[in-house]
Amino acid sequence: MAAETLSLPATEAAQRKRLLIGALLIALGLGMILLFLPDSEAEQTAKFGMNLVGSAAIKIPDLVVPVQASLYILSLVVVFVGAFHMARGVRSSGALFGIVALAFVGAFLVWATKGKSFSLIGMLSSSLVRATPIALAALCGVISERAAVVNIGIEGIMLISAQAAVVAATVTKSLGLGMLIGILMGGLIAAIHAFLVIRFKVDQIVSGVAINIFAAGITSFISSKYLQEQGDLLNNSGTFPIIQIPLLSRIPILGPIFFENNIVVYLMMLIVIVMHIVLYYTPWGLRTRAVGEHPKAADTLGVNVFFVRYVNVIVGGMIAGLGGVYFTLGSVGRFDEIMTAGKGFIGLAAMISGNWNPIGAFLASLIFGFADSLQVKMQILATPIPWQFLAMAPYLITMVVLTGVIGRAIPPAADGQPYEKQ
Amino acid sequence: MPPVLELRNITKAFPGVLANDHINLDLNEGEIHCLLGENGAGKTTLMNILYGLYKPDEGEIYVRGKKAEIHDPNDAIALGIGMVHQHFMLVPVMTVTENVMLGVEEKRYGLFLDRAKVAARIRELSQLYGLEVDPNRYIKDLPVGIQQRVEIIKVLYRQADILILDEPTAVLTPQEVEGLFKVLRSLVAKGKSIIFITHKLKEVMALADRITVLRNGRTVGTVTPSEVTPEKLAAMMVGREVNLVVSKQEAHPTEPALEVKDLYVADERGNLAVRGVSFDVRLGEILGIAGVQGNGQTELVYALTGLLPIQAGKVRILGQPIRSTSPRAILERGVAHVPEDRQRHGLILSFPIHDNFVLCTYFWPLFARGLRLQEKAIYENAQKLVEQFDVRTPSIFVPASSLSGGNQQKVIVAREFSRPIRLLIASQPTRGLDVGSIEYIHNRILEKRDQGTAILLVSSELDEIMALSDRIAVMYRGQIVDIVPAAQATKESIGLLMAGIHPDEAMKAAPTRPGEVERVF
Amino acid sequence: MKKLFAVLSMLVILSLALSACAPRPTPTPPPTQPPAPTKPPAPTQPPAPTQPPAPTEAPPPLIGQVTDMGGIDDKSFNASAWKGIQDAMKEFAIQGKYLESQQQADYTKNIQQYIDEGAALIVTVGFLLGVDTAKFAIANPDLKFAIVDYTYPDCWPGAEVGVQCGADKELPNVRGLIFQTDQAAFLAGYLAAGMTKTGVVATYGGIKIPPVTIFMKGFEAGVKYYNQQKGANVRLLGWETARDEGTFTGNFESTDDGRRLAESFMQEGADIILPVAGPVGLGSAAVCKETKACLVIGVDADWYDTAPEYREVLLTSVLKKIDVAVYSTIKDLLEGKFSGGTRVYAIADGGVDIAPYHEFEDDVPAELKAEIDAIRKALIDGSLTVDGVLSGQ
Amino acid sequence: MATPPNSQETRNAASPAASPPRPGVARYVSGSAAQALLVPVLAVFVGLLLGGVVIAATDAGVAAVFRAFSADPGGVFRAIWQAVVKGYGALFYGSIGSPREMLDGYRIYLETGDNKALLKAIYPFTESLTTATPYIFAGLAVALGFRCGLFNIGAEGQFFIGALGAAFVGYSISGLPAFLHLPLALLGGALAGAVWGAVPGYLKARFGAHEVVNTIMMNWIAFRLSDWLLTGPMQAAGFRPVTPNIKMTAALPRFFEDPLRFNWGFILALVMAYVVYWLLFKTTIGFEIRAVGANPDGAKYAGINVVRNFVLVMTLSGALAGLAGTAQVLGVDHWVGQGFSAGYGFDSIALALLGKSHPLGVVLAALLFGFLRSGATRMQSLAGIPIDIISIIQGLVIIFVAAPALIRWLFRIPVPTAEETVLTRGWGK
Repeated sequence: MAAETLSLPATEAAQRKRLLIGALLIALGLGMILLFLPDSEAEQTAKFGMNLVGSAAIKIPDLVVPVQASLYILSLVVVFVGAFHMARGVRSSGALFGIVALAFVGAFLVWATKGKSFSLIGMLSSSLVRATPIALAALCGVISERAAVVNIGIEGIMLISAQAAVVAATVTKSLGLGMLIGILMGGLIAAIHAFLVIRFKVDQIVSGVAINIFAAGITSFISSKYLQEQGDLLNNSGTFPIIQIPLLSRIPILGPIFFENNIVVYLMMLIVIVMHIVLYYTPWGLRTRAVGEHPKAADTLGVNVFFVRYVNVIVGGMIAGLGGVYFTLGSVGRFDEIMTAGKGFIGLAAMISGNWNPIGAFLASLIFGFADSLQVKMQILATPIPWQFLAMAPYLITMVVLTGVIGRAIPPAADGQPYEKQ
Repeated sequence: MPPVLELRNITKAFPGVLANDHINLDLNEGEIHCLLGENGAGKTTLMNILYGLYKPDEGEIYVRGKKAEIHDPNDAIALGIGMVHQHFMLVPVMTVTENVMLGVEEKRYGLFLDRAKVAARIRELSQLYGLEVDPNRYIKDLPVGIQQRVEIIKVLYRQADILILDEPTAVLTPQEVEGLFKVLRSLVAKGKSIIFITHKLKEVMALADRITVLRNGRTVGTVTPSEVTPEKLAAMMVGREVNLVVSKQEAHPTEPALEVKDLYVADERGNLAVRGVSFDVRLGEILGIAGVQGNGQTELVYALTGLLPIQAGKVRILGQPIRSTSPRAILERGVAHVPEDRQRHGLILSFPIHDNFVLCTYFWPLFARGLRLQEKAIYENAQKLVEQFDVRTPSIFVPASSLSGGNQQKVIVAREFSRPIRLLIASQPTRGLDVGSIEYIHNRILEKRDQGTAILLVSSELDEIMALSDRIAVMYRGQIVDIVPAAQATKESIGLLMAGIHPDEAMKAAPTRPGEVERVF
Repeated sequence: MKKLFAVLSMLVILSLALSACAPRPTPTPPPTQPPAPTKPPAPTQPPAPTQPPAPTEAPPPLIGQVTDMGGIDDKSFNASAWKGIQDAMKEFAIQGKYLESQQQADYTKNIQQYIDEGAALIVTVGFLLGVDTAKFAIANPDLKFAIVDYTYPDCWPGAEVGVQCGADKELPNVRGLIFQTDQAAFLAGYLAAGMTKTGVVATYGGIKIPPVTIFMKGFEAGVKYYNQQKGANVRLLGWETARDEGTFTGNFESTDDGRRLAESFMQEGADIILPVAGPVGLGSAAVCKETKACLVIGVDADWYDTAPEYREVLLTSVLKKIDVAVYSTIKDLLEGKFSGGTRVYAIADGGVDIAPYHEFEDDVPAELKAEIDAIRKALIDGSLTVDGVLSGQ
Repeated sequence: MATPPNSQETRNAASPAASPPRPGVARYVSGSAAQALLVPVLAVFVGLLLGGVVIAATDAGVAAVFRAFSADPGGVFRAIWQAVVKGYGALFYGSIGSPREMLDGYRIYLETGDNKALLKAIYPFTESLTTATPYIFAGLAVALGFRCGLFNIGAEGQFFIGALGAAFVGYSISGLPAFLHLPLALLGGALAGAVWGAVPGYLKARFGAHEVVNTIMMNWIAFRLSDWLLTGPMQAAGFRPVTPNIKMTAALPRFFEDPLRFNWGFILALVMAYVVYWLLFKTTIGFEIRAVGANPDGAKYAGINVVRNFVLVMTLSGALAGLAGTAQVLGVDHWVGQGFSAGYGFDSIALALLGKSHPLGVVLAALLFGFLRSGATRMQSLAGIPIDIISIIQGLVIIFVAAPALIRWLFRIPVPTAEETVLTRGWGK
């Protein structure tokens, strides 16, 4: 019985692939030198700001690196990783990709910053904030799709919630109440979606698309009919203040990134953790996952499939509602037409990239947020790349990550299918 | 003492079908009551009603003498009724523990899952009833036999004392069946009562205290094993006298049509499922591949038909090698494939029947001129095959999904057999069919063999393998344990091989009954 | 059916209750102000099909605005132009309307709608409507048009080059309203450079189109001129005319982008920001208001009036008085003084300027105010030009 | 014959009766023709009804009278009625026109040979058809994807890129006769869209990357790329971020003089709808596409190259969406500016769903959208109702069309004999 340890057949193709990837990485490393090095001068440095204006964190010195030396080092890291992969093979494709991406982005930053300076911590903290609405949208997707209900109407839910929240907050003069209304509004729209797809078995994608179209219409309608004329009375709520968490916000680097944000950002991080715990460590999560994978099995064990789906979709809607709240109360304190600007769809992409898993979805959103704030910094730094191409970066990076690292994402087995109880 | 369970006048109609027609059934404490009937006789419907999955149109249920209202599985569970479903109700991506606790979760701090406690309880149950299983394994990694144990543990965990087992032996080796029977007897001895649903006469005779036979949704009668013979039971079940033997001619094999040498195949998840298999099938013979489901047969067939890539080894079909050959190219060499999962592979359920008849041949000059489909030719072809293969359908334009399982299978058989073929790969060709359809398909397969087609028959129904094959190969964990001439095989010896044991001496000593082997029910 | 009616009547009552509760829309935004005066609505009674132009009798002249895709509430030129019409409505007996374009193909359709309704003047907003406006103007020589941010010549398919367009051919019935916003932005740039505490100021745009970048260009010139004059070294982030590149949000919708971009600029040390991106800029104002660490300069209208919630962080606004231009066009029309051709609104005639300092009146040093007044004069008499400053070094 | 009552067979088993062999289109429309039409028509009706509720609720006149509800309840309903009639009257007049005017115009044309009045009368109608043209193409694009189990959310980007491709061919080549230049421009647009669709298709086939995510990303990339092209390589002389105008040899000819923009694009769209129908239901290619869409495993078993079909269909889908943009440029606008695509892509998803992914259904749905959108202009102008109401009505109609069960529940229509077509399959596999 030699079969148990057998691994011969698979290696042939894998070996070829490994050599190819290794060679590509070496080429990339050398290419980085050719790409970034030429127009730099020997003495040039790049300065990365490590402190944030107005932050409570203990000040630390800014990071000043010599351009040429660091470019050589980072390129060599990529070459070395490539060579190592060729010779031995790196087990985790994520680690491989991570190191190479880090080195490449680092080199790119050094190149773009040569002779100038920019705030690295600012970029990182802005990554988290920019990731927030995306992550909330993705989390809404995760929780409802784990119970096998696809919700493509997240964009619309966020839009409606954003408007409801700001109007409520302005009228009641209470941000907290506004947030509550926004969240409840998200839950309400999601409940309609759930009702349509569960009770009337409307195609889930159709219902979502309809919600998006409807939401764009109704919010613009209300906006142009009422909010324009009476912006002061209806559309001027102010925003949540930044909350500095005592002690933690004093930690350099980490403090300004994680512990000096407004309540929406904290809630988002909290939801990631809570959702992870709920999904994998509580009875409700067990039932949710069972309903998403094999609803019939759950049903035969007395789990009320419909109830689980309703609750999850509605909770998801409330999370998306919070995402909507981010846009108004959490950011600018007013509503403007189609202000969500496609973040809901990007959230869906993050959910898929994150493999229908709260932490994965959060990380995918972070990657997107990072790419987004990176491109903004690059625009400000006046790199010789047209801004349109910089602005493409988040989308391109998502595609590359999805293709190269994630590949085939596997949705919950029953995702998108209505359940027939008989 | 009243029976623990009594069903009175249960009636349930589905659109177009009266699935249960005033059925009565009672179950005494400590009894194994077998519910016997063909597929579609209404057994599963009845049990689903009992378990609260379907709502009956009429009738009452009494549990321990009291009238019970069972609206959903929770009610059934509360009444101590547990069910092991024919299609396992297990979530593949979860562990044994998670599957067992689903719905009745143990909690720690009132909030979090207490996996350890449940796992300990599972171990206890394993010990008590001899159902060995590792609580921390994922279901998807477990063989089906073990999965069934998990199903039984699930029921016992909920402290059910009325157990319903729906066709539980389909996925087991003869030895495992024996083991299961032992477990069931020990359960009964400990005071549980069991309803055992099956269509296999021999199991009924071996296990039952009483037998109730269903046919076309009606109760035919309730008997005890001592009162009846298998022949009589078969007649009750089918509604006519049934010939329990297959008669077949001596095979005249000629040159090899399929040669497999040292084949390795990985399944869809990348695990090696077939590990170094070698055999050949010659024109004019049937090579049966026996084995418990999930031992690599599926992947073997997929590799031979181009649905899965070959990792290593050589396969030659009619003398030509295949390597990364497409399903289309293999098909065009004269290979027909009756797939294991007819709804997933064999048919496009939403397509009308006429399109399903040309699923593999729609591009033939007969059916398509250039790009244009020749609808007339397609309709004519369908009309011809419907008549020739006796497919019961209102028209050739209804979607395949509207046919019964037997007729769906006939559509596949008709399509595959109507082409000029040299090699037939038939996987579970009669699974879930009624006796009439089984008879029909068996005869067709033998007819093909006699016309000189090479046939690779894969079945987990050992009786079917023994009835049809000229030689029998037994697969276990991705390897072929042995290939024996059918004439020398016995159920016991094959059963041992299916469990991976190679009883050389037992094998050779087996008695033979050439030409006549008992059929399966 | 009963169920349906039950559901529907409930909905009707519910929505009525809602509409009754909603604060009363003071001037109903879409302009049919008195519910009655327009013709009876029944579809069988369309407006008289004969003689499209020149409504001589009863109804007041119709002034119709066609927006571009930003919609009427874009906090930018569409809104400004609409304000001009509204102002005119207060003064004169006219009827004002707007039609929103949601797609490029809507331009023609909307203009045609006004022609059908017999409009006296059609105001098209944005250079994207240039071709369509010209085509209709040629086809309807009796009709009057005004187009914002655009001036002829420009050719379109089927036009006779050199006759209908091209060369210096102007259309007699189209008035092109263009604005030398760079002059006003020049002042804002100088002011910002004088007011910055960090030595860094910033600007960004929505999309890189000329009506946007012209602000950024002028702003850059102002900063540069300040540096020249004072030997200072105020840095400008977000635009470089020399490279013709700058920082853009890529849209005119995402106010959140405006906020984040402002934060990014602040991280790089900027404390005064000129956002040229419609409502997106309000996001920047929001963050300034919240952190009190930066000031914004409004664009188009005086944000002191249009976005009063941000008064405390509004240094000034770069005014592009589209409303005034539209208003005076209407006035000319009513007084029979309408003429075609290009009308350039520059700092000289007050068509562009910077707004008063309002809440910062006391914070801006008198010396700086005087310098700005001097620059304004120099711009008016032409001794100082934006291009001159930019290419000067 | 008994049917095993568990497994999904029962769901489909319904009753195998009825459904006589109806050749041609009817066979692919679920249920009888009348039934197939009944639900959508009622759905549109209910959608408009609820839209009327919104109109009434936001109407100033109604709100004014409502304050005096107790005094004069009749007045409220009169006001509601007036508001709704005014709005929908304008919508009707704006999208179809006045039949009386048409008759008058025709009479004048017959009597005097002057077609001015007639053209004016049919203007709203032709304008609706013109508006529907890109919707037909884009709806077909998404529908074709659905038929293969692919969800192409990227029609928006493909539309834009297709328009740019067509415009490029249209303005950069001169001196060609129309019979060469026009096809070439059409091809250019289709090709550009095809490339934009093929990329996600290839990534899905080769790497299993999800087409939904990638088409969304490709949309954004298309917007940025077009920004760059319109302010750089493809910018017309002058400062505006638009392409040069196409040469008239590349334009789709119009049927009437200005301002009627009705052009051959509409005919082309209908032809394309037939071609898609033919391709899907009458050819081996369509057989494969539908097989892959209905059951990829079954298709693979039957020897159909699933992966190749993914690429093929995404390419064709992209080409159709590209043609939508192309028809708009070559037939209507003649130039491309920023923000050209403006929502066609998302509307097209709705169209494909409304049309049950059948070309005929898509054409009907596109006409509906065309009429709604086109009539909205007049509604906006005459009734003072913001154009966004159309989006609201669209959303409502989609929900009701997609929820036949809801409509049946409301109107107590019996369940049809045949099973509803499954449109999408979640995220697919």
